[in-house]
Amino acid sequence: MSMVMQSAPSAETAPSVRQRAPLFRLHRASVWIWCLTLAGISLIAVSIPAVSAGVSFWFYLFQWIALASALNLMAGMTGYVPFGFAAFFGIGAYAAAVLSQFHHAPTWAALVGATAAGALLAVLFAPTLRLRGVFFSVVSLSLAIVLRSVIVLLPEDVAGGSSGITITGRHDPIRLYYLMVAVSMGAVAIATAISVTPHGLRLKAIGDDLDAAQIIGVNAKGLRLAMWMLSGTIAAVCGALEGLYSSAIDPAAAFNILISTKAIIYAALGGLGTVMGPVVGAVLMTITDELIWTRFPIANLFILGLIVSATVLFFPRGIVGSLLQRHPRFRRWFF
Amino acid sequence: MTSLMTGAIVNAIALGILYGLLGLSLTIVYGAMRIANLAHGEMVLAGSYVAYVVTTQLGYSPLAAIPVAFILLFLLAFALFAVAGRRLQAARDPEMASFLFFYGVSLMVASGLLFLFDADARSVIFQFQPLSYRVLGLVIPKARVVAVGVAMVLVPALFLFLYRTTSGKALRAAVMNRDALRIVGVDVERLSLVAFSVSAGIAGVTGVLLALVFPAFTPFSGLDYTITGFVVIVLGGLGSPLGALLGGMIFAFSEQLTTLWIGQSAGVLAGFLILVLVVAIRPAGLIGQAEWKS
Amino acid sequence: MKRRQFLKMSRGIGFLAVGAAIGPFVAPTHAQTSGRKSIRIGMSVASTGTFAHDSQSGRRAIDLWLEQVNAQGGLLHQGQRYPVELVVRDDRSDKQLAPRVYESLIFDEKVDLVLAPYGSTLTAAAATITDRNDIFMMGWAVAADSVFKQGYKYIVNGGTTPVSRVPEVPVQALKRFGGKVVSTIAVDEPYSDALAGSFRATAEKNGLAVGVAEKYSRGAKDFTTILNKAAAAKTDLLCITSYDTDMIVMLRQMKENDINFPAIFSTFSQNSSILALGNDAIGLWGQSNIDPRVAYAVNLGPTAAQYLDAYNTKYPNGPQSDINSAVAFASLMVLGAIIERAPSLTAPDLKAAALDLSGHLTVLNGTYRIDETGFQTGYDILVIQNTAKGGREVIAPAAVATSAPLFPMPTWDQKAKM
Amino acid sequence: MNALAQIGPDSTLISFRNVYAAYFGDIHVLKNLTLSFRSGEVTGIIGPNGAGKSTVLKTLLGFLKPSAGDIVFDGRSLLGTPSHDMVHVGVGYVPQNSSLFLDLSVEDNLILGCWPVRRDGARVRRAIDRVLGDFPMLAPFRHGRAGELSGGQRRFLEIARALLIEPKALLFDEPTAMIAPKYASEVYDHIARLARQGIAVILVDQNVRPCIQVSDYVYILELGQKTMEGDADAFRSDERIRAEIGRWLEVSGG
Repeated sequence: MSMVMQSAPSAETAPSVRQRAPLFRLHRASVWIWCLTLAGISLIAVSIPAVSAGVSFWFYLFQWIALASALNLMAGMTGYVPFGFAAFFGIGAYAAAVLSQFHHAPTWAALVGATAAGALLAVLFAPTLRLRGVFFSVVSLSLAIVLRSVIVLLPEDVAGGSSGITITGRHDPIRLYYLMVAVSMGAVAIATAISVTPHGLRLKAIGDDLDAAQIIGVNAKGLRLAMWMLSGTIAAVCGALEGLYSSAIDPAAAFNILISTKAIIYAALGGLGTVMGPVVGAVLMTITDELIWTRFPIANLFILGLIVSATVLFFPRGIVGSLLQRHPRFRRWFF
Repeated sequence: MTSLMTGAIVNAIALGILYGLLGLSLTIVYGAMRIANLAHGEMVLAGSYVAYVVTTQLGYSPLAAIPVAFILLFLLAFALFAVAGRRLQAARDPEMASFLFFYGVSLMVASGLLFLFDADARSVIFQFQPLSYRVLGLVIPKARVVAVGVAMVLVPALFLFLYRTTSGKALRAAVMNRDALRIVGVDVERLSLVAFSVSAGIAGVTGVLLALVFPAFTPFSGLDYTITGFVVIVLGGLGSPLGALLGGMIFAFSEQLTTLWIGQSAGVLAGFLILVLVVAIRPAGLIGQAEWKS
Repeated sequence: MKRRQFLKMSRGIGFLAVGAAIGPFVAPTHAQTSGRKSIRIGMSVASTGTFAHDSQSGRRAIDLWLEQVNAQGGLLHQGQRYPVELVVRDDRSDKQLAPRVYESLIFDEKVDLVLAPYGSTLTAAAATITDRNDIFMMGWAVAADSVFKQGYKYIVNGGTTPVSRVPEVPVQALKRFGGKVVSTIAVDEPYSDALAGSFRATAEKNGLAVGVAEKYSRGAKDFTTILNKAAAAKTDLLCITSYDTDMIVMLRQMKENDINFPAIFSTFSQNSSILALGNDAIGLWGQSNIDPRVAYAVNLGPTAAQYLDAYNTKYPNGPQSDINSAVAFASLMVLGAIIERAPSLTAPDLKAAALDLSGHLTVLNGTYRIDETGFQTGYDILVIQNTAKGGREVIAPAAVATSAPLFPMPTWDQKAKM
Repeated sequence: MNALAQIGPDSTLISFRNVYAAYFGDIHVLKNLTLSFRSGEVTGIIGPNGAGKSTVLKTLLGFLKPSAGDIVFDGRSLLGTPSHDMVHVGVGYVPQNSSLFLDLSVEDNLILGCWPVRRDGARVRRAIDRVLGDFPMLAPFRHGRAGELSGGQRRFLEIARALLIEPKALLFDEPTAMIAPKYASEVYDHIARLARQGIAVILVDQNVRPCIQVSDYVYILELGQKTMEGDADAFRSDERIRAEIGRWLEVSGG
């Protein structure tokens, strides 16, 4: 492929002299440390409502961890970047809102419905996985826009039309917050599990070179589909929780393209294809966002844009990814 | 209904050319450099604001805004690319890196426009004399005739450049085999820099033309243009200039005819559905290259 | 071994650092500050996004109110004057950000009560937080009826005429002028679609026909075809309920294609961006809650004329006061009265005071009247028509009209000669 | 092995002087390599897989920067010359993988081959007519897409393109690896002919026998180091060398 690149020789340039980069095996200890860290985060998260009266910051922090991790399952592990990720978030929010508002379902039933809706949508959109690169991204975005338009065009008593749905039944916000923590930790745990098992390597093979992956016998299609389903379903549950939490759903907000772009950016800034990257990215960016927005209300968008662009230029693989690239010995510890 | 129909078709042709132009500048950059310019819409929008300043604030003809927009956007893009281009292209995944980078740029441009022009709608007040032409019972606005006229000069000029000049051929060749360009002695970095700047200049001109036809905009209108641009080029086939033009036409026709028969909401829906259908049947777009298929 | 310890240690330090960074967000539970020095009111304004322009219009009137109140020493509460502090944050028109903004206002800034953000969507999102934390919220641009049907206890609409009550005046006026067909063009967003639907319902209720009911998605740019369809349906009153940006494009496309309607109604007809169109804006019907020539029997605060004078003095270089400025100012007048009447600034006391005052306050907008849910039932709108040379006339309700309407409004050819 | 005859320095066009080169800064692929290439000769570079043969070409072309040593071309150091200027300097390159623009016409591919002199329209036309005369099999396809050519024809088009602006040196990387055997001998004939025209030809090849056949001088590389060199005649006759070649042919499975 890249016969004349300077810095990154492909295998054919010097196959055996350049020892194949040793596959850094994770230290078992590092997995343990990571799991303990996650447990610690969960513990802190669970105690937040006791010490802080406001949980919104935390709710959205964990929502972004979940969304960035879910997106990473697809984009980071297999190289598919779904611009239309918001479709899953939106369908989840709508499923929960419709069930809760029009059919008076309790919280758990609304969430189960949203999960099912997300999985169903993932199956429906699965044929787009034939596409690659920008084709996949743009078609997936188009599907999100189509889905949004369909929901708007449905009669108001089915899905609320343009006005959206205001959920009047009260869902306990603290319980929704705990659920969001659980979903985000679940998403990270799934990513961890995939990464430390051989599946992770296979997925990375798809991301690096699809054809080669197929030649060495990776069931690319099956794995990709599985990631797609997982990724979409997690996003749908996030949408459902957010919908119930904010209790106001409308098409513009539920299918906002910002949900896709932010998830992509958070994951990519942290490091696509790493487990810790999306968590680091989501946490750092949510905090940065919060700080900028409080301190520089006028210039906040500009500063945010600057941070995003500068990070891409100076940490092209994201924070965790670039760290691992520059100091490969950390591969045993960070992943 | 027939006069409505003819009107819609005339409309679709005008819009199709403008959409095509929107895609054309995007596809050159994407095809040749694998750079997904997410700030494309903001660059177009900046062109619209140039039209606003030149006409509404300074009182000149919008035609005067065309060279101003071109030069301004060219210079801005030149500076931007000189700073970031090499790093972006050296990235492991230039598509992803450029997508993120230009997302940041789009935020910066939008907030810059916000700072300069406030959040409320600005409109190009300039009016042509006469306002419109009547042809066979059909009213055709002069602003559209002018916009389409300029586009009709610009598009063939671009095609002549891409298909007849050596530099244009090199740009198209970059879509096919970027590495081989270096072997024949092309300074790819310089070519990219010039191509990106020219593309931004054309985006600026497109913005002026769009401002003639859609005379109101806010600093947040950019994303709509970006999405339209990407849909058009994916429909036509990435990296294919002819495809961008064809994609623009198809998108405009589907939008207009559906609006006529069903309604405007369905009109947008139809455009996106056609995109999904076309890509389902021909994964590389209408005039795309096979290498894009999975 | 050493490296492992080092790594563990550095990771620990990392966590400490993160903890320090996010520490401020773990706000302690809010407690009423004893020894009150001021009344702190929180609100959010959008710097960017869909609502940026409108929320900033409101903000200007709010600043004017603040200046006036503090010039006289503040508000009289519990027998003492307290200066009013306004704590403003940015919600970027983002529904997800709004709850966080209000949480931060309540817990970090320890505000006593809040003003709603702009628009029904953001207000509903913010109200879930304020209501849950027993904070009183004054809504000033919350037109959607639905917000008041979800059982919030402490939100009151003090300024806006609700969507369901906007169309009555213009539709009845149309009927009186002899029009028969009403058409709507809406963007598929809550306020716009709800208002369009309400127009159609009101038209039918008044025995008028509905021509076309067009709805488009955000980002649509070419309206020629739907405008032609509306014209083909012999529309007498075209109601454009979407953004002013889109309306400018529609007007230009009507003009260029010589499409004429006897009347066009839009909430935005008197926005500076529309008025900047000059003669092209002549004849448009717009919605306002105030007019210097319409003097209600005001028993609280300035009359519309006095308000406009004060506004123009504070902002001599514009932008002009628009409908959002007027409703914001009106709701602040009402809020001031509520604060002065309430025995404390707790939400139940403020809500009770708000209900007590219902029907007794007439401000520049008209008479303030709410029901138990805080839903506004007062404040009829005025239909304002733009006339030549930047003039405006009130054409409905008939009782307060300042002029007979231009009906049908001038065609594009006629306007060009005006 | 240095006992083999040296040819006078006057005809040396390119020389590697103690060149070291590495990928990623620490994976050395060329170690203290000293080579010289003469005008009018085919110099073959052979060696087992991963010996650094292609890397020699890439370093020469500037795609890879040597960490030490110098590369001299016609008395002038090539270090620091960007790779896209190599054509201008007089170094042509025919890489292993296709370097054609398959959706452009044969003629357009040739036009791009004249990039350094593109402003001189007459010269471009003359050059294209000249190489089409030299490669008559391409002439009928002049206006067809390059992608419609067969594998062998594509290779000739690449060679033709490299000859457009009359290089002093021409680098081949596995010129027959991807093409049908019936074209292979034709390609080698061409390579020999190029050397007779005075060009310094460098031939990196996996196919040891034809490479030695066509070469005038041969280097053998192993793990980035020169292990043998000498006149091709010696390689053709010397038992010891043939045994050595046989050894690494076995090792690399070739």
